[in-house]
Amino acid sequence: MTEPKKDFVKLTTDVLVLQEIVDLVKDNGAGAITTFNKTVIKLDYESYIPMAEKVLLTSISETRSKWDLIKVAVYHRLGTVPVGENSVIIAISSVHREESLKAVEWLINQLKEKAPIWKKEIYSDGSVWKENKH
Amino acid sequence: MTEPKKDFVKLTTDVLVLQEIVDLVKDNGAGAITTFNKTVIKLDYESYIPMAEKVLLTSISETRSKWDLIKVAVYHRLGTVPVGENSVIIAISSVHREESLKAVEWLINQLKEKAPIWKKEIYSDGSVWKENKH
Amino acid sequence: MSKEFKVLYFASAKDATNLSSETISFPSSNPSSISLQELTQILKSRHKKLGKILEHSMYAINMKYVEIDDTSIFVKEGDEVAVIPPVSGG
Amino acid sequence: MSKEFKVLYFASAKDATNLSSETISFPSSNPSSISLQELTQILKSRHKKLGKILEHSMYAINMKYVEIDDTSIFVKEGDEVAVIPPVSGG
Repeated sequence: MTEPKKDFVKLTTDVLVLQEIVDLVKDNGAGAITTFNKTVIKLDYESYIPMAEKVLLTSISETRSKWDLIKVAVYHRLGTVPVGENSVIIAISSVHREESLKAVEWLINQLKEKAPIWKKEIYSDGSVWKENKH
Repeated sequence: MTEPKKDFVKLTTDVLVLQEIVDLVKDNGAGAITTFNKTVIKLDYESYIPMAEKVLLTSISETRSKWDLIKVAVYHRLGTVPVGENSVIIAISSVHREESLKAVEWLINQLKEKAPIWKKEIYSDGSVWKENKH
Repeated sequence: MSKEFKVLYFASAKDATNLSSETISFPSSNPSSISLQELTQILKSRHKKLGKILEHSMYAINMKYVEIDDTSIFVKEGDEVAVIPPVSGG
Repeated sequence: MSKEFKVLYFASAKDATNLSSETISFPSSNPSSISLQELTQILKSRHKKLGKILEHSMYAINMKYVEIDDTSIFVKEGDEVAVIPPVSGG
């Protein structure tokens, strides 16, 4: 028997659908699911994809060391994201609500601080690379 | 011009669909949406519905006094909720992520403490009304 | 017609009384207003099994919570009183 | 064939170099290993506009972050070095 997959990390140019990502973390034992998603004005994202996957899996592992979680999914969209669409979705399931609530907040902060992902805002007079404030 | 509706409270025997509730709180100005949902083993819920609506609207108003939020939705299912279905969904949108993340956690705790809603667990040897721990 | 108030029962209080609600007339001694202590006595005398539940419940009067031993609160004609056992939503 | 390492450029570093990546040979003075200080000098001499960006960037060597002024770290043959400007995911 193989262990069911519990951590899901994806960097993709596909549209991110909240329900699909919630479905990844659903579990018979999971009473609580917390999600966070960000929608954007038109933005361009790029990433050092293999390193971002590694960094995010490490961040998930650190998150799991702090709270008792069942399943964790982190999806980040890349390329041009049209107005109103999701740039990032995090979904975490846990037995107790406090854990997924705290863990989602911590993990989105980890992602913003550590994952090698960059966004470029597109203005009529040119583009500018953004920097996350710590 | 009428002000667009910003607070959504519903106590219903209908199935709760996460995406529909997220759609309620979507907004052009909302960069961040946090949701919390709870799935159950088979449970029966009942409520003093008009008072629960009033208590939840008051809790939303208190939540808004603590954080700068755009839209807030609190849906609670009543009657028999089958295994794996959602009993409660909260979705909050905000400009900045910290606000919806903190507000969802606070509001689910307010709901559990104050809303006149009761759940009954159904065992083979009888039923028992539950009590939320504070 | 005598003056009345309404009482709603939920969860374990509903099970104990076998009622969702009932309308109760004010006693002749206090024909238009009773304290919460009197209310508790009236409810206990009507429903044997309710006493134990009331020890851990609150009242809501017209959808506003009041502590069951609050001596400053009175039930008046037309009020809607609810027996609120410990809540367990979510 | 001389020994080489690979450099990846992202975001503002990509714009400044007009490159996503390039392969660089070790200098004859240090044919198999260079310090990060030497790396920075090499990159600056190849790309005029990169100097300012490197002031606020980190390196990642084989997908592991290192501070750009860490004197204990050396780039070796076959390493993949990335220039990581301040990140802005989310």
